[in-house]
Amino acid sequence: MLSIKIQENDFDPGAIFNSVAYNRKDFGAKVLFTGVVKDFHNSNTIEKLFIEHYPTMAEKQLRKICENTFERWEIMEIHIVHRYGLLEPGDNIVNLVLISRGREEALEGAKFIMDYLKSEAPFWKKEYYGKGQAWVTQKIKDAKNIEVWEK
Amino acid sequence: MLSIKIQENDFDPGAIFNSVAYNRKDFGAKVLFTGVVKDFHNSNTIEKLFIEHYPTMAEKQLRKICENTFERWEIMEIHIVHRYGLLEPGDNIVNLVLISRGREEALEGAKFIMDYLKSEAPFWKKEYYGKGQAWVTQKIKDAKNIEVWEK
Amino acid sequence: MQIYYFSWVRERVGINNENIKTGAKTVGELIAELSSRNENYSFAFSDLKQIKVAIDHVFVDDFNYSIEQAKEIAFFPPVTGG
Amino acid sequence: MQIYYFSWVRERVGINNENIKTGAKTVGELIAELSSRNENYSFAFSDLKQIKVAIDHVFVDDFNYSIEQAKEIAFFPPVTGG
Repeated sequence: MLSIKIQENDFDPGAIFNSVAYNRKDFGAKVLFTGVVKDFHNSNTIEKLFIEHYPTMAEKQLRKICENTFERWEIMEIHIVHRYGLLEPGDNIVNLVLISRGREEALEGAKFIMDYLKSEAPFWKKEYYGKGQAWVTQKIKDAKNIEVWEK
Repeated sequence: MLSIKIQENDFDPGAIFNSVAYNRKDFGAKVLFTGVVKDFHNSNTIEKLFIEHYPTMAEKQLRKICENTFERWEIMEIHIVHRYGLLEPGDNIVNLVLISRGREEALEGAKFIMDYLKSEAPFWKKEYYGKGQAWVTQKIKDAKNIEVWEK
Repeated sequence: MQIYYFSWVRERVGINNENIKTGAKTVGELIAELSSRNENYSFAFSDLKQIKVAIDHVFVDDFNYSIEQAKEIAFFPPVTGG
Repeated sequence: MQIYYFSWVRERVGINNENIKTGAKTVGELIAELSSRNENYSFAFSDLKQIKVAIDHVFVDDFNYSIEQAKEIAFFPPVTGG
């Protein structure tokens, strides 16, 4: 099962986690990753974070990443929520829940999805500081993470 | 911050997750791993799962594993709950929440803690089937996972 | 052909999207054509190492890629979501 | 000296724990002494590759390890929690 939501509204990570696979008893591991707006970045205090996205492509890319995850590991369900719009420190950005029989698939799958999301899903962040603003630049490390998976 | 609970009672993974670092805004990644009783194992249908533990040592070992995690990665908080007693398929066994600035620390840290918990925390599982019962044997893979971290 | 711009490419170009007719046959030719329009476009496309291209929602790494079948082309910097 | 048994070691020995006095100086000597008591103990310790030892809550890999300072020794199979 695959669920992908791209939305402006907030979400409740704990409630989503508890609702996933509520009636299933055939899985042994359940993993949740939540990305949250930090209050500073590169020594700048962040007051707001704007997330822009390319709607049609964002959904297609997330779907592709998840399909690759299902092919690579025995993962039973993936549930993703990604927000866009104007957020503040402490706000939720992204939520990922996976279930699998063993712990390794779910933990590896979570890393795989987040690595690919960071380098192939069309979302962009702009940070607003007390004075000024700047688009976040992609980390070299994030591009490198993909190379490791491609090997 | 480190919190370790070993208890017979059930816990609410989503509620614990939401309560961790509720007022902090200095982290970017929050990870939850929940281990759940599966309804079958090695083609046997499981009716009950009994978890035995060595109380004083279990807490010490979990603490040691977490301290090693804090030394190895910039992880800000770790919260563990591990149950013992008689459980049923679908029941929660273990709960692990970590927060960190970046996603990689929290995801790697979760894998590290679960790998060490699986091979160094004194808990033992006994499965009850329709007919018969058996102590779970340690997977060779679980011992191997530790070797990789020790390198 | 619908062209979309995102993030600072959008800000530099000054619009979100536009419908154009072009004789350009490749991604590179289209970028050259757009860049020649005015300073906003030439600024947006001044560092091509920072420009990602998607044709009909699929990443295209090669600026020689044909756009003759394309319905929607998007230009944007490396992504930073998650 | 307090001895604890867990999992199938406990089941085979037949008790959870016991307080003993022993002249054994190492883990190995203690195991030999316990095994000589009766069939339950010898069955519990019949496959030493499956026996883990903790002295005062710390894993001990070497059966030659001294137990002369030990207050609490535990015997159990490889752990399977999580």
